[in-house]
Amino acid sequence: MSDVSAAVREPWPDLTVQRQGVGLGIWVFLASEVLFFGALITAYGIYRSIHPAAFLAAAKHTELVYGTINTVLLLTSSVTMTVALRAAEARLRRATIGCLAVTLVLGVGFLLCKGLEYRDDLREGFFPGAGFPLADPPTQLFWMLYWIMTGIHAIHLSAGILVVGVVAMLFWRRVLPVQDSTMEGIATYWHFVDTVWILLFPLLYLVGRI
Amino acid sequence: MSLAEWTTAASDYAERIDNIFWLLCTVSGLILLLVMALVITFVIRYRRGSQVERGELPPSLKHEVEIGWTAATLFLFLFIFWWAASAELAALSPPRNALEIHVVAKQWMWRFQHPGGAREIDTLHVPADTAVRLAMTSEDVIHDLYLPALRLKQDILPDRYTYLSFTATKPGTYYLTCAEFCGTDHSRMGGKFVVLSPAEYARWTAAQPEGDDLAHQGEALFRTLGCSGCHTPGSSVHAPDLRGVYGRLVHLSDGRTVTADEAYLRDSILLPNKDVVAGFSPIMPSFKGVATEADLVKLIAYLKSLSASASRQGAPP
Amino acid sequence: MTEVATDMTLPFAPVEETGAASYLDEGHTIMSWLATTDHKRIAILYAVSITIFFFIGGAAIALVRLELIEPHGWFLTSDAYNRLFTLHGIIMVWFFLVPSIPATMGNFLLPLMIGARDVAFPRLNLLSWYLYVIGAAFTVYVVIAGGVDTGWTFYPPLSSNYANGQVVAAAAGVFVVGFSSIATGVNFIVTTHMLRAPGMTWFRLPLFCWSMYTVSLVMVLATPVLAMSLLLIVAERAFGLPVFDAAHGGDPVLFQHIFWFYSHPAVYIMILPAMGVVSEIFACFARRQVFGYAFMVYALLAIAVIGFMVWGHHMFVAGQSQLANLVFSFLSFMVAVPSAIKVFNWIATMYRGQIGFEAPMLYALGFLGLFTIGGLTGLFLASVPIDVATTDSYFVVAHFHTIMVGGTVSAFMAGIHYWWPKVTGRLYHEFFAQFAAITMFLGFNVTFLPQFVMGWQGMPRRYHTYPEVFQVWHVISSLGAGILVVAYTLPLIYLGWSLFRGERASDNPWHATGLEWQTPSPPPKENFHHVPVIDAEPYMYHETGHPREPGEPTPVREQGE
Amino acid sequence: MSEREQRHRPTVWQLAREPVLVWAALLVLLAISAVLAHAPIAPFNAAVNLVIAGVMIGLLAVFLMNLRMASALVRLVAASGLFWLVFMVALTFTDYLSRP
Repeated sequence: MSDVSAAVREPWPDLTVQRQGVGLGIWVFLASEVLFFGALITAYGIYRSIHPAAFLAAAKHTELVYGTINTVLLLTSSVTMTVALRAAEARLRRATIGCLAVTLVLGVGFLLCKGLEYRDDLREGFFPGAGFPLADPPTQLFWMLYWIMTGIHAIHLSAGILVVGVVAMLFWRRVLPVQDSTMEGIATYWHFVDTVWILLFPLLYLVGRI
Repeated sequence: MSLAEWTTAASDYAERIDNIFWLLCTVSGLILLLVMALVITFVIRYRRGSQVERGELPPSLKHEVEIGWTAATLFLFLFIFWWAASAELAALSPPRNALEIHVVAKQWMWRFQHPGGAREIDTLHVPADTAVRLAMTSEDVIHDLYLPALRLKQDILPDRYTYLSFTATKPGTYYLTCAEFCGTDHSRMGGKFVVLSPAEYARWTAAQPEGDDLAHQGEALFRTLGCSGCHTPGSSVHAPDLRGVYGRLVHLSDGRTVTADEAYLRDSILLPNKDVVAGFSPIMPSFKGVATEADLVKLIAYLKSLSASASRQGAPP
Repeated sequence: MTEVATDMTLPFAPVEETGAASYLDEGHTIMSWLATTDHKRIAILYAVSITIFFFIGGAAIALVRLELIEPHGWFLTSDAYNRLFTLHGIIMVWFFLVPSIPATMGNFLLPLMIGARDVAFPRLNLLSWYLYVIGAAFTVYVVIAGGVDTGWTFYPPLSSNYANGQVVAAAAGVFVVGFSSIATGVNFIVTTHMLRAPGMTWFRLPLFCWSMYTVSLVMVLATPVLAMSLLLIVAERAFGLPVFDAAHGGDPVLFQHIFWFYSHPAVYIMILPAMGVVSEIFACFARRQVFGYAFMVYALLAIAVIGFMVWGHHMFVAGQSQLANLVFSFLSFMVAVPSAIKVFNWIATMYRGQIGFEAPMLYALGFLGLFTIGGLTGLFLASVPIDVATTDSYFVVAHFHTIMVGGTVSAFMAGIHYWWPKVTGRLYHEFFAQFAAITMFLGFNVTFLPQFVMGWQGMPRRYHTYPEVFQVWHVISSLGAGILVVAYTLPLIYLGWSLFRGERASDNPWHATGLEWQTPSPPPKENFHHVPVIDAEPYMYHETGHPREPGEPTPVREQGE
Repeated sequence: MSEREQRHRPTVWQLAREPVLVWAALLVLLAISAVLAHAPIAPFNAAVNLVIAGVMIGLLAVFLMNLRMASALVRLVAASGLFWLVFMVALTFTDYLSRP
């Protein structure tokens, strides 16, 4: 049990209070992230209310297949992250590391799929600017929001993948005990990135399909 | 250049705003005096070491005092809000037949176009005692037409019309300037705001260099830009008839109905697919980059003259 | 500094200077400062950085005030003038005012006041300071590379398409420093919730801790929206995405909505800590309990929550609809009520007290007067027609400077002087401090009262050249700015002097009742030799219940034994 | 690790049972929203999609993010983010919906 005492850090009396502290801290940070994406959602809502027709026309050209695959990938990664967290609480070191690895693979898969989708979009010229295929100017607003929303989400996911990778490495090298409080933080952050995608999916992919 | 150009209240609205301002000054002055008087007396009376009674206040009194000034502040603020909001609502509904002057703000100068065709740079002449409505747009960044004598200002946005309506009462020469930071020469974007008596205004308009009025210039543009090719009754192309369209309710293809005001006409010229009229296909090309701000003002003036003449003759729209 | 009148003896004699190692003795190398996770050292790192930036921002506006003595300017081009006032805005708002009290006094005192050994996440605390330094580096680059001429508000399309200054670098700097205040906010919220000493219930927290908690709520929930608005500006300017481009059907007013959703709560981020500091000082120097402690706490919470719903009063003339104008005007009147309640409670705290006139109290009295003027002129600007007449004029400039300089900077100075003995273990020279406080109060009024007058007459803000009619007011205002320069450099001198030559301070020179005064000054690294237990209300300055005879000592119940 | 604790520790598959159930529910909801997006219920498409997305987020938050067992404080913090978002969206729309 010696490695447990190594996990307790400075101001905290013991590990359970420390885990609650990290839990509260990550949730307060996620409240700020909700508003960070919230500003984008507000912009999307306002522009869609001003140019409803243009948004429907523009959204037809997003690739639903890629979007659906990505959503499935992220949902699965959320489930494997949950199993990793519960395994960590039950001190199953190998299971935790295994589930973290699967989560990483799914995350990287999402990024690859996203990259392919971006390549197709760019090939068809759907980046707002000179060679935009659709004539009606407000359609470029939808695609502007598409690139910014998915771009920022991808950055958040990449940051998540980096952190999960480092933490999994620390677990593997036994630098950190598995039931350390960081597990609480990265799991909650990962789920948040997934909830953002669950919200972005209908806004960007399920618009104007009829 | 005298202070009067800034501070005289040149319209009834401005005088009402001055009254509200001085009311607020007195109310705030009283509260400030109350605060300073209390602080000074307490600081002197209860300074350290002064021999004066310092017993504890009964807790119930403390509670009542607290509730008391909370409620008093709440009702005072509600009153001030109601007083100010009612002045604002009164000035809200501009009269229907106001004199329409088009304002185009450009980085660091103003261009005014009167319906009679007169054009001015950095100076605005308006007739006294007549309702005036400024339809303003910007060609680049956000500007703000500020008329200190009327206590009015309104931001001017690119690709959108914002309005400023007033009825000046005191003839005289006042100041107009830009009040939204717009770049290097933001502070040099000022000019004269001249209020003339109606007779003088008529004489001034007549004395302007002979250029026919906006509507006729608009009619010429209507032909040269090719609008007449589709929008006249005799044309082979199936396009909405524009006679009498200004101010009318228009049913759009996606089920919405909008009133055809200046913004609708302008958008339909620059972004034709935004509000396609019901029963028509979106085949109209966009005139963005073809029709300049000045052209748009003339075309819209022409379309409004069509609806004026149509309603006069009672011709079916 | 003369010791507080001796008749205020306290039953437990302060622990004599036992030479125990204080946090300052924990290490003297550079790395012991740059890699510290001690909240007290990080507070001092912040104090040094924000003082540097306060004087950079001050220098920028000193040049502007000199330039404005002549109606058509005399040594600056219009472009230089625009870049200077933009620099003044960016530095003062984000690099001085927002971190001024939370990052310095909050960092140092919050753990001490709630009886904790450190903040919840010490390493996150150090990261917060490094984020501030990175943001500051961007801003210094912007200054060197020619500045930015969009105003601190970055309105598009000027900031995105027409400005030719370093907009992207400035936006990046503010973006990074925003995350510094989010980190501080997260830290304070978790610390206040989870690390309070036994017995320290929520309603025994000193009001300074309440102000740190409420300001952290606002920092955490408002700053990300600023980060997004700046990110969208960079997306439009650097990547050509038509975010607010009206030609593509976008709307510049949407940026203003997102920007002001942060920037009005930002002014509450600046004033809430000032209210916390001032509540502590009125209680201590009037030797009275804070009048209506519960109402003061509810007022802080109300300001933090309603503060998010009023941003539209910055946009009455920006093209907003009339209905939105009236809705935001009504909500702005509602948010003014808690502030008024606090002013009345501060005055009532002084009633029947033993009022001393040391420097902190002079600054606090200055705060009270100027905050009242600032609040009342806020009512003018909350009513739509008066705002339409005076927005973007010097009336608005005077209003927000009265709250920020008259309010927050006065409270910052009051706090610096009040906790100086605790932080440094030294006493400052009282006469010079009182002189500086009075000079600052006079300098402030001479600078900003003329601006109210010319603001109502119509003088627009951000003007390099102006009609000669307003020259008399500008000259007086520039004279006042000169007095303020003197008033701001005086503390540097006598506080710096006290660091080396000042008298040694006892644990509780002001005989205050806060937990931070129950530990040696400067405090040891682990703050308390033994974890304190709290069983009394805060501010037990005068015994409630029976009226006390004048001169009778203030019996304060034993704490911490 | 004492013997008694060793035996009682659950295996990974037992731990994974509930999350996999939630996973299945999420996939079903995803399928429904994708199908409904093509259904000719013109004005309600957006609303239906958002409702389903809300249900999915709720499922994920309660079960996978352990909000069910979290303290009241954490639940309050989780809700506060959304609560402030409603301020922003609602008040911004009062401007845009009432523009002439």
